[in-house]
Amino acid sequence: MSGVIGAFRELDSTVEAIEALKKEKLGEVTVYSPTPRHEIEHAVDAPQSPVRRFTLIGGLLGATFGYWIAIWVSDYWPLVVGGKAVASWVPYTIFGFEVMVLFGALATVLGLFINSRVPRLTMTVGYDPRFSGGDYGVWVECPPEREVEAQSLLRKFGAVEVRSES
Amino acid sequence: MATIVRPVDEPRRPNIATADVQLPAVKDYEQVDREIIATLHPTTAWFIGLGVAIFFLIVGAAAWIYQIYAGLGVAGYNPPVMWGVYIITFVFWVGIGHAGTLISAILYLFRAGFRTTIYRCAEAMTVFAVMTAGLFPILHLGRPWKFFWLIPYPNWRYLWPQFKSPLVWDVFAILTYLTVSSTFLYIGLIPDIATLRDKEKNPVRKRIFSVLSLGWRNSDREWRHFARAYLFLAAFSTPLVLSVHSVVSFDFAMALTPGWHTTIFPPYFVAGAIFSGIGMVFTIIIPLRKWFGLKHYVTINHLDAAAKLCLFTSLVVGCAYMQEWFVAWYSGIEFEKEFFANRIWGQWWWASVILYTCNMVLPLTLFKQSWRRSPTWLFILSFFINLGMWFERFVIVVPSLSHEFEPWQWGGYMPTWVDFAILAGSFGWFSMWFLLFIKQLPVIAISEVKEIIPPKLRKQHDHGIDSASRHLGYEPATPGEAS
Amino acid sequence: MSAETEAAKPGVKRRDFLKVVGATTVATTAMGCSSERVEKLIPYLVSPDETVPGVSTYYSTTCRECSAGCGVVAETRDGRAIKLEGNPEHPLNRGALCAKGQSALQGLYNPDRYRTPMIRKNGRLVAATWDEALTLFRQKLTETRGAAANAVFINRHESGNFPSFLNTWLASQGMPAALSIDPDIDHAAIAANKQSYGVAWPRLNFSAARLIISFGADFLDGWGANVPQQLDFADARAKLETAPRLIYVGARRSLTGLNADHWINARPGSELAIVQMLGGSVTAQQASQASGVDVAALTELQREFAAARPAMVLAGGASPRGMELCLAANALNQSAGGGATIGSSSGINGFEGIDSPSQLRAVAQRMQAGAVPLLMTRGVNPAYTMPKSSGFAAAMAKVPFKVSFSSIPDETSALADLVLPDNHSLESWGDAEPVRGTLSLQQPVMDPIFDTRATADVLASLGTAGATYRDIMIGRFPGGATGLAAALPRGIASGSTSVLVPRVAPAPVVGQPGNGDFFLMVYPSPLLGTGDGANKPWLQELPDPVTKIAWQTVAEIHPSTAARLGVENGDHVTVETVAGRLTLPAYVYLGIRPDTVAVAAGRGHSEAAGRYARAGHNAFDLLPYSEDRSGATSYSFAKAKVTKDGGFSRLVTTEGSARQHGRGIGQAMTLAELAQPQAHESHGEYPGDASHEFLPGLRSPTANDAQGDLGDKGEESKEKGMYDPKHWSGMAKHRWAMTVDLARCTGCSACVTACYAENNIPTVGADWQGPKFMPDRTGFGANITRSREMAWLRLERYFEGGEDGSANFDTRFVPMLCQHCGNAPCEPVCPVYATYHAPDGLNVQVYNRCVGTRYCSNNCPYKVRYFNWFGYGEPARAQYAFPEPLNWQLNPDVTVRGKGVMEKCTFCVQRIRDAENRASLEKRGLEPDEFTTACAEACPSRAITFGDAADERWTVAKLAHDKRAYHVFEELNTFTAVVYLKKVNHPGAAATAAAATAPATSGGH
Amino acid sequence: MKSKRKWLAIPGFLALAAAAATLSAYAGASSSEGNAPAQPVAFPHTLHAGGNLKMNCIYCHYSAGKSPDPGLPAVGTCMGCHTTVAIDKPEIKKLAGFWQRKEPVPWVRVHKLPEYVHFPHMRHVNAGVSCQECHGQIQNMAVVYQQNSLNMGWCINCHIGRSNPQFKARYDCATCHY
Repeated sequence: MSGVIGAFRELDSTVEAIEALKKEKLGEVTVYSPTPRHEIEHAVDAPQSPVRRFTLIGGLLGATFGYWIAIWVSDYWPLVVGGKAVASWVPYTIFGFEVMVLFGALATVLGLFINSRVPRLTMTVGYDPRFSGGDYGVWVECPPEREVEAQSLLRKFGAVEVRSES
Repeated sequence: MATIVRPVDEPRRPNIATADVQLPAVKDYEQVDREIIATLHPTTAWFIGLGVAIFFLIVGAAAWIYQIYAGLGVAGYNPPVMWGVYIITFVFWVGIGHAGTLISAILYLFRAGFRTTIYRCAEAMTVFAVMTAGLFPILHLGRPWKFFWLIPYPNWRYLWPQFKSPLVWDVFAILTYLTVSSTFLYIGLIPDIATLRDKEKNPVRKRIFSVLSLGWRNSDREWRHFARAYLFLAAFSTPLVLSVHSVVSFDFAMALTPGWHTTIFPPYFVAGAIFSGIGMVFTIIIPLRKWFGLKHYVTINHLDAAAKLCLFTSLVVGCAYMQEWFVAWYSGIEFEKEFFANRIWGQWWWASVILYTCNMVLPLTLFKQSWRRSPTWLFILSFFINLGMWFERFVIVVPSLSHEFEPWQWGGYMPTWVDFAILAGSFGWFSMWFLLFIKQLPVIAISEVKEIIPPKLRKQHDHGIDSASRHLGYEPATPGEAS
Repeated sequence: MSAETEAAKPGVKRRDFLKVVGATTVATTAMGCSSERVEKLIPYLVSPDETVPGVSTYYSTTCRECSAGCGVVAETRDGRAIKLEGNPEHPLNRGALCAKGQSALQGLYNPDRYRTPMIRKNGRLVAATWDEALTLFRQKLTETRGAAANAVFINRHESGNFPSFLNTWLASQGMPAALSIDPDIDHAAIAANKQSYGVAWPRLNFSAARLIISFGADFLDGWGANVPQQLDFADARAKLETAPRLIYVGARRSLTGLNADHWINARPGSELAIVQMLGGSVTAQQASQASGVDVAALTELQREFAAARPAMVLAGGASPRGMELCLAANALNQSAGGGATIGSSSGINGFEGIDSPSQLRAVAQRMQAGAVPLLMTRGVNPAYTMPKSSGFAAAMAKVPFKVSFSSIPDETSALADLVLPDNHSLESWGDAEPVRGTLSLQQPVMDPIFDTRATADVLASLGTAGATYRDIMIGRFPGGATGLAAALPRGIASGSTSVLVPRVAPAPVVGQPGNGDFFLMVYPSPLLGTGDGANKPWLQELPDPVTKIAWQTVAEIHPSTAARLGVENGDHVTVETVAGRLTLPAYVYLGIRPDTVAVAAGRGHSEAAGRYARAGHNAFDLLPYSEDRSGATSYSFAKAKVTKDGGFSRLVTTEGSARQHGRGIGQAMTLAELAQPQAHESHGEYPGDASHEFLPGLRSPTANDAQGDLGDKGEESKEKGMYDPKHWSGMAKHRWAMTVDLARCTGCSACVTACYAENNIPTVGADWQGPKFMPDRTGFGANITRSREMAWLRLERYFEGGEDGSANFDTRFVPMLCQHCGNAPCEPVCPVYATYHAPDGLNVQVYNRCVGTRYCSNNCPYKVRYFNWFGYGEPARAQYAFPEPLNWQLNPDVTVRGKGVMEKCTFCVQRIRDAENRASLEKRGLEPDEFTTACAEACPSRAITFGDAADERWTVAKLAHDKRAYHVFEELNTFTAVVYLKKVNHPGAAATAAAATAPATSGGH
Repeated sequence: MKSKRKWLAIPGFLALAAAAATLSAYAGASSSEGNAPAQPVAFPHTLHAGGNLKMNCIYCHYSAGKSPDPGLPAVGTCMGCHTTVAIDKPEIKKLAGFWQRKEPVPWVRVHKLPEYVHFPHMRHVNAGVSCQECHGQIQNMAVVYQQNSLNMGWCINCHIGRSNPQFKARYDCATCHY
């Protein structure tokens, strides 16, 4: 894949550039910013993150498993302790809860990884180390014939550096 | 070392619930990177500190090996006091752990701006404290090599753990807590590691960082899911932190023993835990901000805000102490009354005195703002708090056991050198990890600090962005992002 | 590799493979190749060709730990004796056995025993062969031919045929008859009894008396024959309404004193005045003058004594006028008892013919004068038991040749030139005559462990005929070998032996009491006697029934005295008499006169006496030597100075608090309360209360019973499973339970030792059993100062009243063991099911599952769970509690617990399983009272009853419904399976009036 | 996108890990299974218990029916026959040697339960459990080896009536552990 990458010093010019690129429909736009900025998010206007579903499913699975293991184990070899019910659900709520948190949290992380494509084994094109420092970056994926157009557009909005990569 | 810019124009009375806790001396992103990465270069003092920590660790380890070989008898157990220093220290460290999660998760949900610069430190402290605490339940076993029988796994005995036992609850609570808090710490670290990766020259370290950063690129997609995941982790950690110490308190509350058998333990323990945790945060952060020259990141305002929290929890704990007294008197049960009388006038009266002084009386000084805003005092106070909270657990565990139902079996308790060596070892273990951490990874969350300092702008806002970086045009897509 | 595995008792077997008939294989080999010894053993129930490996064989024999000669049944497994029980058919102990008797096993397996003959070569005793030793002995015998008349043989007194056999042998050597010595016996009383009743020790018929007045006669702590006296006394007290009231007169409340209803604390030696007062020859004022007791109390005593008929008067003479006292008391008794309480029929025949201690003093003088060419001792230790001031030990140096037949090293044998170790009584033949006309037979229950020989056999071999003593015995026995074989299973036979005639005591030597503001009272320890028990760890570890001190010698002083001296428990005080001085930790004891200091004898042996006996100090060193008219050594007449010494050492005691703090652990009631219905504290609302249906078996185990609901509603509740009485396994049909009758219990602690023996409980008090590296507590009892004693069954001794230091206090002895709660607090807190509730009502502890969190112990209200702090059961360890060959005694049916696991009373589950196995072999169900626990079996006051409470035919099921029944801490809703029956006090008329206003005696809630 | 498939591998890895853990847990099951030590005298059960002699086990292990301990034959028992039978065989010579020296034969234990397990042979024998149930087909073993794991689960399977229902028996811990 090939495209054009532009580096910006300022936030507002980045935002404007993104909006323009989207208007021009040059191609898929990826924005790099040292820190999450909702202005950018607004400009990119991406759909709601699906991580929450992972969390929900993980949590439910966890709660179920927590209760199940406790009850199943107690009934597996029913020994009475202290005259209490062999499988007494009240204390087992603790396991339901703890395992819910555990699974929920792990599922959330899994969701994060899967959705944002990490771990990323190879550093793909269209990234520059400065984007983790002070600068914003805009990478637009476009066919070679439109690269010139993209470059000029990025420059127009004040990109301090623009180059094509593939 | 970066030049430290004194924060002159600090507002005197910050509203800690909003973003008003600002870093006027931090001008731009580059400064953040520069100053924080500068802290990562090991110094001689650091090496000495690490050496001391490892020395204590070795002492503790040796004592433990001797204990495993010879038997628990080398520790100071004195029936009926069947639990002693180890369980006390276990509860102590678990308690320490709680402040971290409180600051990083609960305050995050409450949008308490002052958490941003101190949370990384606190969260790391949590993870290492829980790692330390987790050792003690194993360490105090008569047959530690059999500890895995407490973990449910399919086995040829057809025999599983006894899920009604508070100790098994502990296993689950502690393991969950350790997993979740370390995950939380790591997730928060990923973008910062990415920054380190990109700034790093040394190829080896660069390689390591790029592996650890999982190829993070700060892309908008990553940030979007990151914010979500961060929010949910925080949302999970919040009830978790409350549950963990409640479960720990069940170890006592579920027993018949007078002085243990009470329903106020869960809230009382959680408050105490947070109290002690904040104490430990002070102990750690105050020297750190001095040595690392981060005073303009962790400002007096931050300390002030944390001190208020400390004061509040101290009041809650004090309330619980008095409540115990009242209940003992009001219940009219002779066992209870006898026991509480013994707690104050018995052979361990001095422990109670230490406890009440350190946890109830001294923190009252924080009502005065000038004391709250004095790092020196907070540092000194934090030591008293740590001491007091250790003795709180001592007073709960030892006198209760020594004066139970059966007068014929009343006894005393005197720890031996083995107990103390292992106690010291636990501090060595904790410090070792923490020292290793602060010189390898940023103690202040780079990307989150960048969030609260104004971004570079080409022109004033016709686009609806002001220097305070508060957006006028619309509500944030995800609440987590506002800070 | 779990800890138990190393702590394996088969490990023991393997190591001893060829030593004795240890392992199964060897046992059977021995059978196969007909080693006579094994064939000779005549078992109790089955004949030897039926002995089965892994199944116990029982041999009846005779206990030689004291002169009484109780009958014991030795349980042997694969050729090793593992347990001693009382012989139920024996007239004396009727199946019971005291702690001393049970500890005979630790004499048998004592690691310090002489393993070969010893000969003194250039100053040291070195091992030798029997040939060398006997040659030397023969040679010395011939050398002393000329002066043979001056040779002295001191023999441990015993009844039966041996003494006459010995004397015949001595005669054949031209030597005078042996001195027959029993240091533990009250010689003054015997001499007096001879005069008053014509027998040494008449039968004390407690049941006949309405009032018993004991003047320092400690008939429960070793004054006379422990077991029969305790049986009779307990039976008498168990007749609640018509039980005799016991008044104790003495300077110190001994175990007997603590069992008394009333204590008159008279000065030591002043009892005579009070006896005379009761006799009418002295006025109350004079008696009060002499005894320091206020007149009112004495007149009250006078009045009560006059009213109560028949009454029993007993006196123990340890004072310089002991014999006079005993004579006066006997006279008084005959008038007041009319012969009903004490007849002239011989009670303990074993006490006939004992020579007075003054004989030993005479010997000492002769030895000093160099008049004794040859000294032979057997089973006695005069070098220790004779106070230093008698100069016995010193005088022995003047004897050219000394021979000892002791099997265990002691101070005397250490001075000997030749040691010909005797077999232990459990390894040798013999007989005793416990009561007139009845022989109690003694047979070897196992092969000799070491290269020792029975003295009888040695002498026989030296004598004319080379016959063994067994042949001589058979020869004398009516019916010969077959008759003996027929008699041995029961262990008793009719017949009598020639009774020794004690020689006339030499003129008494009266020592100087010296001066000082305290009376010194040295008393033989109820457990260690005058020292022969000190080398047995069980007896050292067993807390003294009165002071609860183990492994240690303390100076007992009254609280007010302590306050005056400014000392507290453990502070060192120096006790100084004309004879010597000792610095001892103080023990503040309510039951002693303020002007008296008491020290127990029996401990503090020299290095020579072995690794255990070194503990404590020797009280005899304080004693200026003095005798009374009968020649008995006076133990309480010296005056002492008591001063505070800077030092401090922790008391080696198992006592936490001696007060119940109103918690109703040991409850009591008066006769008046017993009379009125529901008089005892009626906790009607508590389940398990005697006033309710008591069905422990069906009550506890099922889940919904936590709420006290009986659960079994006929329908199968899924929750119950094997806990359902109708479950196919039938496990829930039983509910094992126990009752403890506090009205019978005297606190003698025999049950504790029985438990140690049965359940392989380690003793932890020896000085090498603490931490090895940088220990913070050292010396004997170091572990016990951390209250790490392991006694599954402990005897708690609570005081009621007397807070003001007055003599008027009541004592509650409470045997406290695992209560096997239905709703056991220990169970739900265990994370690994190491403790759980068995369907048959047992609270089970699974050692090999335990990981050692000790949470169960924290949560046990009764504090009856014990933790293995060190590897007491692991042979490789320094703290190993069973040094070879003590480990041969270990019960193969009970796991030896390893390091780091919790243990506790199991209700002798191994006996339950054994009974079930036997029943299933015989294709039948369990019979009522078919078996019982070790503690119940040993109990000399028959206070403990064990059985199946769910089966009405068992005694325990009936007793559980007794009016006096209560549970300890029943308000905790633990549904305990141990039911206590309240103690019944007999307050005097005055006290009853007082009690009406303030119920001091019922220490309820 | 092909990166998608890469992530699907993760659950697979987790499953594998779980399976491995489970297996390893079970792996510790039978410690000494198959243990076949050499004996001081190579006693051939095949000849005595099997072959054409078909001696009853109880003949030598005589107390198995009446004691917790099955019992080992006395050397005398062996010599009962072997004073006349096969005296020239080297193994028998060894045996005779023990007999003359009045020594027991130090047989090496094959089937060993830990000391904290109490296994009353007679209860099992009288319940009709054949020796082979636990010890395997001894009569066909040239060298006796431990056929079954003898671990707790293996015992329990029988006690709860899973492996052979007719032998089910009480199964609370205190049945064997005390």
